[in-house]
Amino acid sequence: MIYLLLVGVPFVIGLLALAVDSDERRPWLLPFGCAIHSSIVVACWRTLPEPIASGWFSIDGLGLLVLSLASAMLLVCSVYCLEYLRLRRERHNRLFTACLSFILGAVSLVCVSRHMGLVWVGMETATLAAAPLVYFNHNERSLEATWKYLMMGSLGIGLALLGTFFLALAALPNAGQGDPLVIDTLVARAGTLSVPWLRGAFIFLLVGYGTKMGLAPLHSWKPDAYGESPGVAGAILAGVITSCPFLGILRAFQICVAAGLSGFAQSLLVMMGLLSMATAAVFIIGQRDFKRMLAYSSVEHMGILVLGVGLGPTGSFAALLHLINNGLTKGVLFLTAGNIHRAFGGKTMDHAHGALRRVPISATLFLLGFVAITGSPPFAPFVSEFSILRAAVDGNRFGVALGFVGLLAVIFIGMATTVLSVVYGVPNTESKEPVQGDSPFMTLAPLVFMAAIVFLGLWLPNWLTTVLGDAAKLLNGGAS
Amino acid sequence: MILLLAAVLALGVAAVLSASLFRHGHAARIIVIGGLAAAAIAGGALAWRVLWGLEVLDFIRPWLVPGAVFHLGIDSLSACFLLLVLIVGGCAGVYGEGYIAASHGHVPAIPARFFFLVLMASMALLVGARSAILFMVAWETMALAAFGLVSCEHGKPEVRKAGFLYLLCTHIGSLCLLALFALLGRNAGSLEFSAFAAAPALPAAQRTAVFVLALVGFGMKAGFMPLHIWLQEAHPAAPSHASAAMSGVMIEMGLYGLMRLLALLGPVSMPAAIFLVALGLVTAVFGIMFAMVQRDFKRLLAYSSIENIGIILTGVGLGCCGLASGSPSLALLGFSGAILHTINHGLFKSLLFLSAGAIYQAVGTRDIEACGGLQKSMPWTCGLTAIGAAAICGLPPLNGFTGEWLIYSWLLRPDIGHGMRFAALAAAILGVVGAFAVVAFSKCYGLTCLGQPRSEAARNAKEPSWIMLGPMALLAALCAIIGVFPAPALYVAFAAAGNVARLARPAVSSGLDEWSRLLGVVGLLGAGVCALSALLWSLRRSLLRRRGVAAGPTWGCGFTAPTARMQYSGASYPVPVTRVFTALLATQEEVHPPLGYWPVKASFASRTPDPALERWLPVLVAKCEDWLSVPRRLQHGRLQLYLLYVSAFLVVILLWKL
Amino acid sequence: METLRLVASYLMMVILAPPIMLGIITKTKAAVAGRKGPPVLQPLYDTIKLLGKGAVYSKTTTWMFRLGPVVSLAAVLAAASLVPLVGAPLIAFNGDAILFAYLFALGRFVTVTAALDTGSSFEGMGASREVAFSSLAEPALILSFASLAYRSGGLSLAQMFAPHGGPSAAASAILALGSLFVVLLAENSRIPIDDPNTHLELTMIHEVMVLDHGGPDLAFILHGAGLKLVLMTSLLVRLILPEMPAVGAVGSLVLGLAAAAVVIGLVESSMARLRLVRVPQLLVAAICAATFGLILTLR
Amino acid sequence: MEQLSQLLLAFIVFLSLYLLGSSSLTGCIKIVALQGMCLGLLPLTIHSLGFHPRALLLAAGMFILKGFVIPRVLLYAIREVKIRREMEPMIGYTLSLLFGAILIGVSFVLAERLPVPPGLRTNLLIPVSLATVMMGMLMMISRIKAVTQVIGYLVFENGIYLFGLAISYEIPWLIEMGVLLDVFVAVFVMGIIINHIALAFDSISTEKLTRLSD
Repeated sequence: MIYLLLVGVPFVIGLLALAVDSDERRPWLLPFGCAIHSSIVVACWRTLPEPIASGWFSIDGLGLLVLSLASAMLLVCSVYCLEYLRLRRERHNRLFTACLSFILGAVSLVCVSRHMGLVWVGMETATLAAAPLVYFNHNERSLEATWKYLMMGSLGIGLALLGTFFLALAALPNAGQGDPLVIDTLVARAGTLSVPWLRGAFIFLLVGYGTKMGLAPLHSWKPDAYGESPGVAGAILAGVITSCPFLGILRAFQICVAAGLSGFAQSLLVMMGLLSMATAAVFIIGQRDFKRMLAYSSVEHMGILVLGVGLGPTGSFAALLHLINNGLTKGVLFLTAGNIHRAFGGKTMDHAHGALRRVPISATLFLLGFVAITGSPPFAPFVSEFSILRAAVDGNRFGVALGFVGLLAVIFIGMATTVLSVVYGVPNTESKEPVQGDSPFMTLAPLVFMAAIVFLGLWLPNWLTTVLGDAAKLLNGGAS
Repeated sequence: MILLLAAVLALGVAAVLSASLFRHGHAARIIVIGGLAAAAIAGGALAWRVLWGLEVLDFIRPWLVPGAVFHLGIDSLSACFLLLVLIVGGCAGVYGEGYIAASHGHVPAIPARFFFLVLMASMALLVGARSAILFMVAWETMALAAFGLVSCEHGKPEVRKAGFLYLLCTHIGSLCLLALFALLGRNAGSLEFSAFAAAPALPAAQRTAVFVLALVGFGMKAGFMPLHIWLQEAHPAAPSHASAAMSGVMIEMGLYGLMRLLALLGPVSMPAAIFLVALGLVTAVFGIMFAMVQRDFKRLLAYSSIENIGIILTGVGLGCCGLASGSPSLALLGFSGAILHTINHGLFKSLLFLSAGAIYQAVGTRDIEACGGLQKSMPWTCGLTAIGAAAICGLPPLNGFTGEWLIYSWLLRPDIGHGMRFAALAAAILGVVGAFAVVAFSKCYGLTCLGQPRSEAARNAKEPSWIMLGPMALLAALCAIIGVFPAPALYVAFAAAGNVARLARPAVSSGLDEWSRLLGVVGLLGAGVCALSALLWSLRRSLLRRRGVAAGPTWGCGFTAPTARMQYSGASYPVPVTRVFTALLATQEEVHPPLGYWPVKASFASRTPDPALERWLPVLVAKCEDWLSVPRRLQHGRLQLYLLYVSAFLVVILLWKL
Repeated sequence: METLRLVASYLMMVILAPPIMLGIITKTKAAVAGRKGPPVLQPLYDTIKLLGKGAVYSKTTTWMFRLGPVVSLAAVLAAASLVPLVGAPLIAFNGDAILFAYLFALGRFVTVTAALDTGSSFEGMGASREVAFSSLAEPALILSFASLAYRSGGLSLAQMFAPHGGPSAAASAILALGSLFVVLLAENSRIPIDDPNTHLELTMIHEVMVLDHGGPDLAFILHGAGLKLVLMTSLLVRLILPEMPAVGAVGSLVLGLAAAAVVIGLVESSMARLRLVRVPQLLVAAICAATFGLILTLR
Repeated sequence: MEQLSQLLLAFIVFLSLYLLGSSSLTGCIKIVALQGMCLGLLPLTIHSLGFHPRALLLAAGMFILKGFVIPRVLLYAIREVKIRREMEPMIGYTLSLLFGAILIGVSFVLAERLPVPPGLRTNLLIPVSLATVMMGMLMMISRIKAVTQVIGYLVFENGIYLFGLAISYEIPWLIEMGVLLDVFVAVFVMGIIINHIALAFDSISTEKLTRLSD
């Protein structure tokens, strides 16, 4: 029942949004729906619901984490949307609003379904639902971005499907008893899976979901899509939608570890992680467009996530923590970046100067978000990044640790160049449209995220720690 | 230990209040000064207890962050730095109120107050931190607060540049520290400092790694050559009370980190110790040489901070030499010299920065060439500047001499092992540094405050308000007191040095007795100089009272129409020295000599760029740039290529891993 | 009683020795030049006369200008208390050599700032040269102190500047002596580094800094300069000359000082002043000599 | 039966190669339709169990969808934007054919490493499906027109579906639904996009879509 609610409520809200035809009233559906969804999620935190439908649906630590992150971020972003969509009167927001809540539904499906096929379906729905968000501005650039996003996304989705098939073939030996694609069955009978097929499955799933997640060298759609979509869409893409494919990869990893392929999987993950960080570093240096810069920073942090998972149990714990921290921080960055973009009518260093003078609150939050995402205490990402570093060092992976720290330094230099020149300085006076300063809701939303980051950075609640620990154990072959 | 928390909290609360509720006027001023005072009382009481040997229990609370424990502890080393923070920071903070008020909005009040108090709080927390994560939190908060102070006046491009540079350097340093603590934590199995101390010795390779990481991580903050690049940019950019706190205390936190690490991990090898000494000497010579040739007096002060950091590092290195050669007395002497000089530098450098701020506000420029003759218009400021200048040159009746004297007497100790006689050369280099300091600061003080005004602004400068003069006077008084009565300061320094050298109190106190006796005589002679001067002064007065005293123009050696522009300029003053070291300084000169029988205009301009920042770094950056430009082409914009990446990657992985 | 005698004789030395020594130097120079020359006590008369005079102060100057001569003389006097002028010094402790050097630095600092206070380009020039050359003399001084300290096993002037045996020690002592002699010439602005009685301001170093001083101030300055000369010379003398039991410590020192004065006079009348650009080279040569001496002691 | 399935598979590969070499747009669409029909027939032949009702259902569905519906959509799209028929691959036809051959080799090499799943009549299925997938990707990479890229994507999808056949009986029908949904939605969305591209650029060459770059 609760699963039905989790998945169904957002879809119903989305359909309602399609039905309502007043651009003023429609957006109010979002916070409403998200609030309901979040309350259900809170209920899940209280008591984990039992598996149903012969184990096709159930929630474990991993799913719960991603689900809560998605629900919370969409709740806050929907508040942001209220005001944002009022400012963007010239565009009809029917599709935009509907797709936002479809995304929530799809993500919930990914989180609660334990059947790789269903996971895949949810993923695909999320991908498609995100396309209108990217295309919201309806200009040539956003069209190109959407085109690239869809082509790459479809390719990734296809490859992921192929990977799922491989998984099924790996499970053929124990076909018949139960559904071979239910994760619990796979993990339970991991010993009997045929290894070559499983290796293939992991590779295809990694490449397929990695494309959607934006790991280098599969990331190339990301700067375009993030750069051309509205700030709030960027926040949802970077914070919520990327965490679904990550969950998919984690599932595959879980099965591989159970089947004793942890070495193979971890080496792949570490390699892709460092590769993504390096690629991000190359493109962040000298990046003049601060939204594209954020996109590359997202590539970097996706890399950090898989790197952490590749570093064993402690690393996985840190990576899961970083999943949340990164999502929240990206929320701050993209929302404030959107505000700055609008205040200056441009998203490059040439347009935007001295944001601190024009939109003080947003600019301050943008600066703090930058400091946080680059791993400075007392913000939450520091804790996770430092734990990942420790995991590398404790595991005697000194080369990895060195690369990690070095790349972090390079990326910091690159981001600092852009961010500081955007935030500080004097705004150039001749700006096209009338200057609009900070507006309540659109600064409140990132403020909430920032508060959460600081809180998590100084005080990681016990319940969260336990869930993270369970999830990490789950990943690395422990009993759930 | 509650006292330390109280101090930190007082500062933090004051910061928040001054930024949020009471933004303007007297309320904020009272909040700031009150917070500083409360912190000073609490912290001072705590430091007093610790230094006088009373046991203070650690404050340990669980902290819900992975691998972290909220562990505060304090020993003499911490107490010594805590005192420094509170005294120097307190003076700078009080001064800052006057400075902000007098800047007429050029210095934005809210960030200046907020970040300053946060800086103070984080430094107070830093010296008490006893677990790596708490240390890093305090460290980074300190760095960020300082960044906020540096980029207070971000309207100016040079300020933005300075802030950017500073943020880069400090963050790279912090990353090194993270790696360092990760390494130590791996060895100790916990991020507690006590665990580091108890852990088994690291293997040689990792020891070297730790040494290098610590040197880069802490040296970036302290400004060892060539990691100093941010320093001479950031200090002029920050408001003066901030640069006083940064130069007087914050950069010394880097050295605190080094010494804390020594106290935890024990002695370094002899080559490493000698490397530290060499690095310190190079830094000192480099710093003072470039200080000599500056024409912006805050820049000059910043470079001299590099010099003093070099001297302190030399002392630390000498202490390590003592440890490595198994002679606790030498170790104690070296460390105590370093710490005593740290205290002294904190006092006179902040004094000089404060007076520099006063002069800057009075004249409206930091250019020495535009000042001069200020001693007539602002006698108090200039008098205090004179004291600071004399102290920083290490001249006897003032505190600057005491620390240097300890280091000298380490170096020239006849009974040090035969292997360490290289020390005499180090002593000679220190001598050069001292003499160069005289050049730099006779220039800084003499050309700024004495002679004839070189500009209209300098002619009608005004003395600053008492709220600015008071703290300066206090600092100057401390300089003089430590100079003639060094025993208490020496006691503190030795107690701290005992922590660094991991010696028991009896051993420390035996060394203390010897050296406080000797330094006592030094102070006595300093007092003697003062007494003699007073005697001669009164003699002169009585002599002159009988005869008349006339006033006239300066004797122009037969030239009858001298103007202010004919005085020796900041550029020409150090030339006899710099000519000798042209190769090292690489001063750029632009000369347009007078030509023809009736020369219309002639000009001379000289500028000495920082080698690390303006000669070496650009080359590196350029290299990286064209190295990076190759992979940049990958993001070509063509969808087909992107698809190709995916497919090719897939095929490769399949062929490789399947 | 004993201490009283000591102090009294000290004061005698401090007050009388400088002018007399300067007098001997001028007398020697005059003799070499075949003139009669002023009486030996002439500098003393000058000082007394100057003390009786009034003073003219430039309107540019401030209290720094008046403070300069006073503090510099005070510094030199304090330094005098460390030098064994009457067999034993007033105060001796381990490390007073460094204090000795830095007291001179203090004197230099105040003189230089006083000169800058006049705002005259010439005095600025003198100040600039003074700090420059002294900063090259400093390492020579410290290096030779180091070798003497190592060889005598103590960092106190009284110990360091006592005659010691041993061939290698002697060799190093001689090298240290040489460099110390150059330092002495530089510090006291004698030929060949500076000419105390030149009359062309452009070539002066020390003299040009005190152009504006008059009356008691000038008296202080002259006496301070003379005392500085006496102090350093007496150190050298003690190093060279073994104590002659016949005349006692004071007597031998006085004799040595007189002899040194004659030597200086001969040197000054026999050679001309160096060109300013050559001065640093001479000082660097002194540094090299001191380093070599140090190496000899380390061997 | 076995020969038939072998024959069909070989024919599918041949069709993909032909696509790589062919230049006419409508021709391409027709070939894809043909390939889709073959795919529709395949489930009837490939499995040892013979005519299974679900196999019939699936065959019919695939036959209609891949053979008629989707080609119609595409033809409609190109008629809408009246693009020129002929189209120029970035790498010449011969070279792309060569690459296609290489990819077939690669797919056989890869298939060597994978054990043949039980209950499958022919061991040709896996390599052929991999080869089709890769050739679909090659087509997406090497062609310039948006429509051709869609066609390439269709080939890619056909490959995946082919693979799905190998397990169509062991796991419930959701997978096939997935494939259909996938193909359908992909084509549908891309059709919309193509129209928008046409409106924006009055030609559906992706040459124009290279503004966003670093």
